Amino acid sequence: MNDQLDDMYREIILDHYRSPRGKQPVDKADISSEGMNPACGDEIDMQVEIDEESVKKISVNCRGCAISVASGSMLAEMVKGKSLEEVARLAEVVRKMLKGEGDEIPEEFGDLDALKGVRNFPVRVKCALLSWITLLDGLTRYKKGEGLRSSAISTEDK
Amino acid sequence: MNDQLDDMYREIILDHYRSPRGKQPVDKADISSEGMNPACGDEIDMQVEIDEESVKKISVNCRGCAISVASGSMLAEMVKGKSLEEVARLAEVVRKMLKGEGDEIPEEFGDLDALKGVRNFPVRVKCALLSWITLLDGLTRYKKGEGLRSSAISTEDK
Amino acid sequence: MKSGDGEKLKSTDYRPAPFSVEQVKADFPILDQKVNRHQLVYLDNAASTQKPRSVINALLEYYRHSNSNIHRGMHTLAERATQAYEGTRSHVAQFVGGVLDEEVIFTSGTTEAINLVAATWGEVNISEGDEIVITEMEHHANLVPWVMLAKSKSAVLKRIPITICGHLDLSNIDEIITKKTKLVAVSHMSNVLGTINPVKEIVARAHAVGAVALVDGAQAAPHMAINVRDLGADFYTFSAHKMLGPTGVGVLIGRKEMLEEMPPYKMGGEMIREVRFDRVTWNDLPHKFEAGTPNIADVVAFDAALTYLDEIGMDKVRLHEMQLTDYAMKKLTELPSIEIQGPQEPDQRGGAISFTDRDVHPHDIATFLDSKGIAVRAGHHCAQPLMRVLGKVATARASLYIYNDESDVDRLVEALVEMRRYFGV
Amino acid sequence: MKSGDGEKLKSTDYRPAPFSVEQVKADFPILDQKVNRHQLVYLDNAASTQKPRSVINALLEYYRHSNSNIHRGMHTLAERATQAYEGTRSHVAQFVGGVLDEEVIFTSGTTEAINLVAATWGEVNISEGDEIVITEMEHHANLVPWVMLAKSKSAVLKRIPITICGHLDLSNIDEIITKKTKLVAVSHMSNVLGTINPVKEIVARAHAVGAVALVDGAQAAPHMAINVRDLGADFYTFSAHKMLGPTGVGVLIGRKEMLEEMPPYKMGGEMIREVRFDRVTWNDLPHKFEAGTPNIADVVAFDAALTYLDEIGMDKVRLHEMQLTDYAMKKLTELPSIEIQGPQEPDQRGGAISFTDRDVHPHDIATFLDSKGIAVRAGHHCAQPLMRVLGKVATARASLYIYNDESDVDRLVEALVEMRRYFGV
Ligand SMILES: Cc1ncc(COP(=O)(O)O)c(C=O)c1O
Ligand SMILES: Cc1ncc(COP(=O)(O)O)c(C=O)c1O
Repeated sequence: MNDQLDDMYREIILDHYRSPRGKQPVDKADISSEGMNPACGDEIDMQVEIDEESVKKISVNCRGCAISVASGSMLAEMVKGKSLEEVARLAEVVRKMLKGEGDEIPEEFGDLDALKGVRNFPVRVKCALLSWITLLDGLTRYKKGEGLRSSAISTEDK
Repeated sequence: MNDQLDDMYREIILDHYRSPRGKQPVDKADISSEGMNPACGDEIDMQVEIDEESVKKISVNCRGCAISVASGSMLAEMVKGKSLEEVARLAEVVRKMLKGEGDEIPEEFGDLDALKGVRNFPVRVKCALLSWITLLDGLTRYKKGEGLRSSAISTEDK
Repeated sequence: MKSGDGEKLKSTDYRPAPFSVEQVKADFPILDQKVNRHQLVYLDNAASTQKPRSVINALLEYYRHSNSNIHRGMHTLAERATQAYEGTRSHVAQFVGGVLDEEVIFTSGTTEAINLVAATWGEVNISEGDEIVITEMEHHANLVPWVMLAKSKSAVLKRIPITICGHLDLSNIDEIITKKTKLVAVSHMSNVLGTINPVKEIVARAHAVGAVALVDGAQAAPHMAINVRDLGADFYTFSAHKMLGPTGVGVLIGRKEMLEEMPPYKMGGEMIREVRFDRVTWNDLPHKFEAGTPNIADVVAFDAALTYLDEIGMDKVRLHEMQLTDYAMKKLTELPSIEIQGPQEPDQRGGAISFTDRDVHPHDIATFLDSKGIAVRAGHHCAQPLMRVLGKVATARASLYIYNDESDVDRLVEALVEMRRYFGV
Repeated sequence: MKSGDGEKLKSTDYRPAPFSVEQVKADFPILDQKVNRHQLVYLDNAASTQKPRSVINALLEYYRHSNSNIHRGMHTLAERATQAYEGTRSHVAQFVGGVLDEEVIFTSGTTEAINLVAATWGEVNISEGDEIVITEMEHHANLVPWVMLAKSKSAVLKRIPITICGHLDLSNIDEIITKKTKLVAVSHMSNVLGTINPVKEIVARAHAVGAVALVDGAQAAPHMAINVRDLGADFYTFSAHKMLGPTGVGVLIGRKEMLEEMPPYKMGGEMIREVRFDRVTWNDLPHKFEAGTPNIADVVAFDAALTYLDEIGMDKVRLHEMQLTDYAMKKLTELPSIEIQGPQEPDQRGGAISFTDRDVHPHDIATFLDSKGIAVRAGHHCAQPLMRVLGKVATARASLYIYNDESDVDRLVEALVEMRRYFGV
């Protein structure tokens, strides 16, 4: 099990946890999304600044455990500069990977691969998911023209 | 157990069951009391005609099992002619005997002794009790000057 | 295991059981005992069934290896307990013919399941002048909540009567279920008469007038293949203890859209998302309806009960009971003093056989049978209004299940003959 | 076993346990296992406790020899089951210091017990402008029902705040509990802070203004001698699963006069006396509040749990936990990064020890400890408002019981040291 533990808390995750990326505020929030993980009390705040249908800047503020913070930090790093379409696809791939439904994370996704180990800890999957479903929720609302925060999305939502 | 069974369904009980005494209506009901045994659906109707603080006539109508019918029939036979005080004492003795609290039934009580066997069948004790608590309830109300039926008393009441 | 297949089978003679009843009997440790010096014959299955070794062992296993509170755990035992608990939920979802996991709400029994609907859906949706339709054969669990709701809302309680054969009389159904009807609550199988009701037809009529349909499956789910979607029921309820499972567990199946709209029932831990002193938001389904620590061990062990039934196959359960009911009714009918309630046709009824003797009161029947080691129930079977309709104070009831066989029925019939000798009638 | 005796004992050093913890441990089969290759150390007792062999065997015994529906039976098994079920009721009545049997209502848990009071007593007695007083440290089970009741009745929810030491701040109690107060609902022991509240004093204040007092004993009843009459509580609630008993059983103790006046909670079988289609009369106590088939087997097995606690003696349980809590708090305090919530004085608190690490999130603490075979809980512990007051998103919580000893605490402390090395903080 300590092997499994090490598999979850990879060096790279501990690194993101200790110094999370994406803490700087955006200039103008086109998407503002809030998420929570009621099972654990993790909370996340996310703002996305959009330019020509791409993520210009993203700010992620997560109060939570190593896994949720690291996952949010990786998210911030990964999505910056990507088109909204790419971002949605990426978030969907991560969501599926974590839920054990989908394909593996493609090579190019780099650090994200580190999240795989979480799958051995079902109760922590939600921690890893939190930032991604918060992002997906924001994107969905943005498409409908309601990019600004309504109510918080929860990891318990389907 | 068949010995126990025979102990409950004594010949005398079966006899009272087959031809219950006290079916004739009273001329004037000074006490009118209704009882029920919700656990089994037994129902009893009782009218007492009182003369000089004694039971002049009693009418007992019981829809129920061998035990409740026989118990009601014995009651009708036993209390007729007795003073209200005697009757109350008798009913109390029977109640206690059936609940296994009190003394044995004195010799003089005759047929009533046959009810003892019921104590081996806890669930049937209520059947045997029904007529007696209905009578007690009626007496109590009579003393307060409310001899006529209010609501039915239940074997589940304390 | 399609719903209703069993109903199409006709059984006229007793045929060999579709599975080895002897082997089944051997799986139930409690049956291997003497009661009052006679081998126990347990015929009180409509009240509660016995449990196979696998269910008892599942409890043992749970308490020996996995016991923990669920959902919020961050440790191995909590994870094991959560997976086992949620595993039963998925199993139930399949068992009722396929619904979503989150449409399966665990309660403490059928009674609580129906109360939940009355207190949440009913509170919100029933108003003055609305009509609630039940039947004359309902168990108090599917009656008293509606009597009280109707009273508190000044709504009208209507009932579908029964025929003298113990079927629902649907001849005037269009006058009973009308545009004013908001809810139709009907039992799938009567615990007194054994009648299997045409719930699909009744649900269709309810939906045609825009009413919601609740089906009380407490007596059906244990005894025949169920397909809640096919029946069309908006709510379907049953109790684990009547189908080989532990006491203290019930199920409410509800349509997701409806469950989502309903306010919660009990308030407490796990059913909330966020709590402040002045404001609360609810958790998602099914947790919204499962406040507090649930009956984890018993839900976990219920899975083994469902597996046991799966392995026999619900159609075979139904076929066996139909055959045995047929056998029992024939044998009982040979006793001239015995009167049986409910339908005579074995394909239209289950194995709950209520009867009376012309001369011996039901309580005396039950006590006498017990002295012969035979467990039956006597009384009003929590259906007082039905008893009044039947004109009976009480009945005796023998109710069959998978571990009963011809020899149990023979013991019952012999004892009834002896009983009359005993009482000298 | 007088109430509160334990509270008078002061414990400063770790002394030998007042009973053989080793022998107790041996009675709990689940503890004899490895989790993640380490011998299991179970420190999640505030969530749910483990079960001794005698409780597991009682379940076995029940299902193997006595299983049947109760009350209405006319056969031997039904009689056995009824007597066992009612036997537990009498045992509970004694266990809480002596109340009437019919003042003991079985529910599915503390959550249901409190909901019952809110839905019956609360519905009838709370009106617009009335005040309900709770505390800042309530579990959601003793909070959400009152938040919602206050909302639906336009009543006012007031709260007794906590001091920075984790005690209730009673300095303004007379301004909080006033003539407008109809109900004071307070936990006997906090599941987060461990605080033992001066409920006797609070109940007295409630009664002085004519208010009713409900005490949530979910965390107290398992850990100290209780005397409900002495406390003066009008309602007292707890859960079997937190005190060695099976899941799915809770208890509401209520004053007879109040229970008799209250409308029933759930509707169905057994709680009625007479049912007609238009009119229902209720059964007597306690049946009025126990609709439908109760959780018979688990109530029966709960008796064995109470017997186990009786045999140790609740004062010894308390003494042991006080000593061990003292030991644990001292050891944990030696770790500079660890912050403990709640009172420091072992005689003013129970063994639920919530803590945080300056650098490691509670979830990570729990996951790491689990990898070492140590079960603790992390999260908001169903007390979100309290967490907000404490300024914490979550805490880790180690909670002790009779089978825990110094070596368990040592394992915890060692693992916490190793954890910091692991996370490199
Ligand atoms: C103080 C307190 N009250 C109430 C509860 C709820 O108990 P249950 O979940 O058994 O209903 C708990 C248990 O978590 C508790 O600790
Ligand atoms: C038809 C029917 N409905 C409801 C119930 C109530 O079930 P429970 O007592 O398990 O809540 C029963 C069981 O007696 C029943 O037979």
